[in-house]
Amino acid sequence: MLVVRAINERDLNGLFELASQVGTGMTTLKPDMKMLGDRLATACASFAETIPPEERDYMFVMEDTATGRLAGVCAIKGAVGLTEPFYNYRIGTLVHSSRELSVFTKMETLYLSNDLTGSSELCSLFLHPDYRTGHNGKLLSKSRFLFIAQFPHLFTEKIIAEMRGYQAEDGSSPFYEGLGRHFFKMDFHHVDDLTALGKKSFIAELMPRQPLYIAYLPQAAQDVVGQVHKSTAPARRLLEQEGMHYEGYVDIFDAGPVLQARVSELRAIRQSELAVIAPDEDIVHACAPATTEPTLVSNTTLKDFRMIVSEAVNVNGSIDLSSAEQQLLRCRTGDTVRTLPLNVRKNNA
Amino acid sequence: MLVVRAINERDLNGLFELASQVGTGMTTLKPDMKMLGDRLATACASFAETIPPEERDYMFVMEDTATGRLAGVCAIKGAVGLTEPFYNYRIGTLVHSSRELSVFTKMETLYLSNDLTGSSELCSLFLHPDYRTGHNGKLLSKSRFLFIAQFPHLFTEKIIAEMRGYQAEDGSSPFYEGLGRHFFKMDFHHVDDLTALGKKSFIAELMPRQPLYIAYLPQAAQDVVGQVHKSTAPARRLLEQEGMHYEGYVDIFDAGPVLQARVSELRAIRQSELAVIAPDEDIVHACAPATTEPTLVSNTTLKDFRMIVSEAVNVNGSIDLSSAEQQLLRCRTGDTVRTLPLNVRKNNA
Amino acid sequence: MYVVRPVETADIPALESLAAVTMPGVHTLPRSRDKIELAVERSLASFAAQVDIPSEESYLFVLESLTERHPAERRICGTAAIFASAGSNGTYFSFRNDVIQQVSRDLNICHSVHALTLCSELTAYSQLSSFYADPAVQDGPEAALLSRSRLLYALQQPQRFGDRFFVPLAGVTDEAGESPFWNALGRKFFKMDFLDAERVIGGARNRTLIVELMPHYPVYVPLLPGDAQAVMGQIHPSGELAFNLLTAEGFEADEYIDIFDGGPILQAHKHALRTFNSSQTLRVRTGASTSREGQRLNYAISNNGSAGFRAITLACPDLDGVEAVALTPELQDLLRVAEGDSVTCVRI
Amino acid sequence: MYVVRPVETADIPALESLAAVTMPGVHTLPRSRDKIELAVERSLASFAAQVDIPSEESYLFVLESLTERHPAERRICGTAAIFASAGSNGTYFSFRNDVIQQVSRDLNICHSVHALTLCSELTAYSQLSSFYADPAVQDGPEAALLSRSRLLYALQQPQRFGDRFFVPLAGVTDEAGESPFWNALGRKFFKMDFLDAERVIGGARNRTLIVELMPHYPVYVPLLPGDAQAVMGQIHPSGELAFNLLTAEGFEADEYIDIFDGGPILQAHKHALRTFNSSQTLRVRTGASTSREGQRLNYAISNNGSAGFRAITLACPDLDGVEAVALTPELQDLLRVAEGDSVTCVRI
Repeated sequence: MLVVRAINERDLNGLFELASQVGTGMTTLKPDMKMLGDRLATACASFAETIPPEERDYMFVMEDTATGRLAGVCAIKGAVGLTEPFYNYRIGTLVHSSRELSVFTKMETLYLSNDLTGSSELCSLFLHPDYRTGHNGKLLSKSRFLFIAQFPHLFTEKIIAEMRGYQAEDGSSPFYEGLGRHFFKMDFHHVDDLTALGKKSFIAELMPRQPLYIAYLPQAAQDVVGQVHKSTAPARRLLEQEGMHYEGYVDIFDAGPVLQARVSELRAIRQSELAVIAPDEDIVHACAPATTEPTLVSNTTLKDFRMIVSEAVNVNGSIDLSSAEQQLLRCRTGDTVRTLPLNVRKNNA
Repeated sequence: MLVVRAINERDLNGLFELASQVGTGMTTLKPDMKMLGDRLATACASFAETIPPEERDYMFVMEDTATGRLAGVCAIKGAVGLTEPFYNYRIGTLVHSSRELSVFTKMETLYLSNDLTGSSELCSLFLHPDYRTGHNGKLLSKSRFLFIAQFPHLFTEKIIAEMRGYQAEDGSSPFYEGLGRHFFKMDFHHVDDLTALGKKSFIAELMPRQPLYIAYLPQAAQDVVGQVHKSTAPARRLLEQEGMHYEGYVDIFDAGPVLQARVSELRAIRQSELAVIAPDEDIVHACAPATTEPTLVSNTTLKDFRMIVSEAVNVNGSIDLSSAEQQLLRCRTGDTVRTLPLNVRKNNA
Repeated sequence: MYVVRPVETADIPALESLAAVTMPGVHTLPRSRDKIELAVERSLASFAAQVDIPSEESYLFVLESLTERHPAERRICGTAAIFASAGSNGTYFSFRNDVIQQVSRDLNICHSVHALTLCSELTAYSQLSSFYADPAVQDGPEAALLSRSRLLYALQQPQRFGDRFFVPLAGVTDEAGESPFWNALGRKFFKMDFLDAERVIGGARNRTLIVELMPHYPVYVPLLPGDAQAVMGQIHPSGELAFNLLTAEGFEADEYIDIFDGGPILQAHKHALRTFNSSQTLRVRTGASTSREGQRLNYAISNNGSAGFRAITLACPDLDGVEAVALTPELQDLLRVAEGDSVTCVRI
Repeated sequence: MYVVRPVETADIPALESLAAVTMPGVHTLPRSRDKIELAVERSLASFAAQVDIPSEESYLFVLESLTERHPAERRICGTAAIFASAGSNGTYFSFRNDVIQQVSRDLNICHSVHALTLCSELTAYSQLSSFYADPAVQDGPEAALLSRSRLLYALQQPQRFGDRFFVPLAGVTDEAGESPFWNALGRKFFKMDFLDAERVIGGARNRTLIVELMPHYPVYVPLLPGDAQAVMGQIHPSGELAFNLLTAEGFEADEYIDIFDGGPILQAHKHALRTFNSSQTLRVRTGASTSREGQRLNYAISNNGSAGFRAITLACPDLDGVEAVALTPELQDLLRVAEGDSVTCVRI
């Protein structure tokens, strides 16, 4: 069975094995023992609350309890951009209008910004290919929202996620070719590697500072602004279902979109509910819906936060979890858990 | 009894009387027969759908059915900024950081923008002082959200409302004194009057084009960025309860905040429900909550849209409206209405 | 023999025939009779005006060829104008060619990026314009005389002009009148063809609609298409003579270009111009300077008087260090000077 | 008698005592023995270098007073330096003083707003600096000679310098070393006192941290507090002499100011400088030019040779139109020239 849980000191080797599977395109999860060790230490300190909230980096792993193998990883950073500048392009609108000539031109404009400084960030999501079935992807991605819903005070008002931008078949980025290359005079992948080394802010020294009309860019670059990499489309959809939106911020290199949300408007905040673990008595059973939806269930402990997908349902504040499930969550009857339907309810409007 | 309804051709005199009560500070509702007549004609054409959605201006009046007197008015514009530029300042963040000196400076910056071009706008809310009691203010303000919930396809993805900015006791605007005056060299109230004449965009020709650090402004100006006029605070709260947020856009003259929301995230869209008018049978009554909350109820007709506040409750898709209420809504038993609890439900998290 | 003098009403027919032969698409001379008349009237009024502060004056000069044997046979074979104050009634807009240094210490990268910034810095400069020289005189010193006579006049009448001068030269367009620079930039904001835009704006660079429509933020040159970059600061072939004469005078290109076609705008402080920093004031003595032996140099000579500006060319020995210049009675007549009067001389 | 010459190693102690008397807070001379030695070494190497493209060279000149009766009694009473290329190894940052025209047709409003834009335009200009003249010579032609000798050298060695020159002059600070301009601007980004900032940056204007910390968008001047606006482009009292000499030379203020203290940066194209556009090359003849009667004018005279740059002042009749300048054997010795050699002369 699979459980998503707070990472702990014993996970370093498993994390390294996982990182070795990641390949290119994910700058925050490289198979580098030193980097991973540092990050793990920060994550453990985060769950132990021994460092300030804005420095925290909550990492979660998905464990296959049958084998003890780590099947996936994901993380939430307490705040970005507080030690080195966090850059994005923000897309704005400028209108050029002359009544005399009856010309009205609405232009989209790129502003180099640090607007997202201080936001909490969802990042480092990776699911091992062997486990890409069933609800696993959803469990892993959405587990973070349940954590946020349980501990909203740990996060800033705004939560973001950077999505990998569009790339052509040959791995090149049309946006980079149309813009960044003129200022960096090096390959996209070289830039990407530098980013991986944490040098993103220094590269940004070379970016043009003044607002840019998107119309100046080649059509191929214009077309991919805010477009995700083909392989990232499912991840984007999952986040959008949870209430995150593309609000016009994109990556300065590949123009991949940043999804963002107010924490208070996340589906998990609005729809998750607490429940007490209780045996399945008749009355509860009777009131339960006929067809059940899979439910995300977590315990409510920061230090050893754990989540599963269950077929059990929260009925009027009670939930009947099997003893195996209780064990996965390190809970027992009478404990309080948090529940959230795994899938989005359709609005009745 | 009070009903909020789509304005119609016979309301011009009543509208003029209402506008005569408005006083200064509301640029879109002046007691000018020509201006009001033009606006009324546009509003009627909007409800009749004889002009394109982006040109529409849906005006609603609150009528005291006992006297036929108009007690209030409010409106929704289909789209702003499509005939002349719609300017705001957007507040962004720039980080200036030098590792060498260990200096990390986060600065707020004003960008002159037309970002909100094309948004739908809530505007022209005015309730006659005689009627400022009970639920009247809520009914009038929130009626627009119910209209949007019923006809979301008529609106753009983004809805905004400009709030009057902070003024000192003497009516001066600290923000204007700290910024605009240097570029306009005229009084705030003169600028305000020009705005009333629809000359806002031309005044904007004089605004500085380049991004401005807020730190350059005098402290008194910095302090009021995004702050509403004292008398506007209740209106702001109402809109915020409905899901609108201040997202960093402010007026270029007085720095009053713009509240905005995605239409899909408005409370009215998420929580309003349809119901069929049905007599109060025992079964319905039995399932109704013991204490009732006032409910906004509207008909579902664009051309003669009408809303009231009722004590009746939508129970499993049925609602028992009195015949007086049905008459106010121009409905009868078996018709479908839309309901929304007048007050915001607290989240159970 | 040639003389440069202020335009007169009698020149209007001659100007009209000149305008007929100038190239299409290049804004040098007014075309229609009406506009020519207007320009001549404005010039007459400007020369006649008492000026304290340069304003809307516009001075038009003509180059006249004189046949020594038949003094009545005169022909206008060139024009040149100078506006006292560019953008009067508003602002003269141009693109300033900024260089932005891009430096990254970590990556050890340092390079420069060009950017075009809409600016109003040339406002109130004096503006040279409408230079046209008949093909017959384009290779001789007369073309240089014509171009420079405006500055000689400015040297004598400093109160009529600014301390700085500029000259916009037509940029590159193709046979169809398309401008690659316009297509990459102005078209995106104006949504119309280059020639249409020039027509609606009347060739002006001081209109409010420029503020309304042109970009307010710098345009990074590397983002422009190659053909637009290639023509930035490049002159239309018809402007080559003017360009060469002006750079020889001391004007500098590179700093500003035209906002519409990207053509070069040459500019200089008057101190940097040879007419201002290398001219001499000499006394006139009667003599045939052309009879002497030895190397002869070409000079532009103008009167200094108020009796009507006149300028001629003179080939004579080096005037460096001399106190007087020898002029034949005919040339003295042309310049409206007499022995003992002072004249301004500068090498061509 | 005074002579300006390149600094020599033997001058180090004299420079040290000069440094001790210059005003605190004003960056003219290096202070410490170490830094003085470094500056002298760098100057010696620069004068000795074969230069094709101006780079990191820095030339330091001294004004030496000589007692005619006791030639051994020499005293250093001034310094002046010139850097070949400002911001070498990076970028020289300054604020450009832009004027933005604000026009509203509807409201019939047209006024101009000043804005300061961080720019790198002065990069690769040649930079004059380190001007200091002993109070004893401040009112005489020697101070002018000292300032100008750098340009005389540049005139002779154009390959060592740019075509444009600038001079930053210290801006206004109060007794406590506070700069109103810094307090309004730099402090908001650097979060430290003016003197601390100058200390950490070592007086430089070419450091990456300037890009990192200073504002990237123009600063609208009307938004600055009154005291900051009041000192923009104003000189520290200690810079008055240098300012007067430089503006007389043809340098212009107003276009650029210092990014830290708002002091003026004077700049000019060499063509606009009197040393370049009004100097004469004359032959030396032996004579006592000072013995003649009549009006005498002050000239700066420098040798043209490679035998070590020397420049002196000379009061003599107008040299306009003459072919030779009369110099006593003593002066010829000072200049290291002989009869028949050419020297460069320019009026002070």
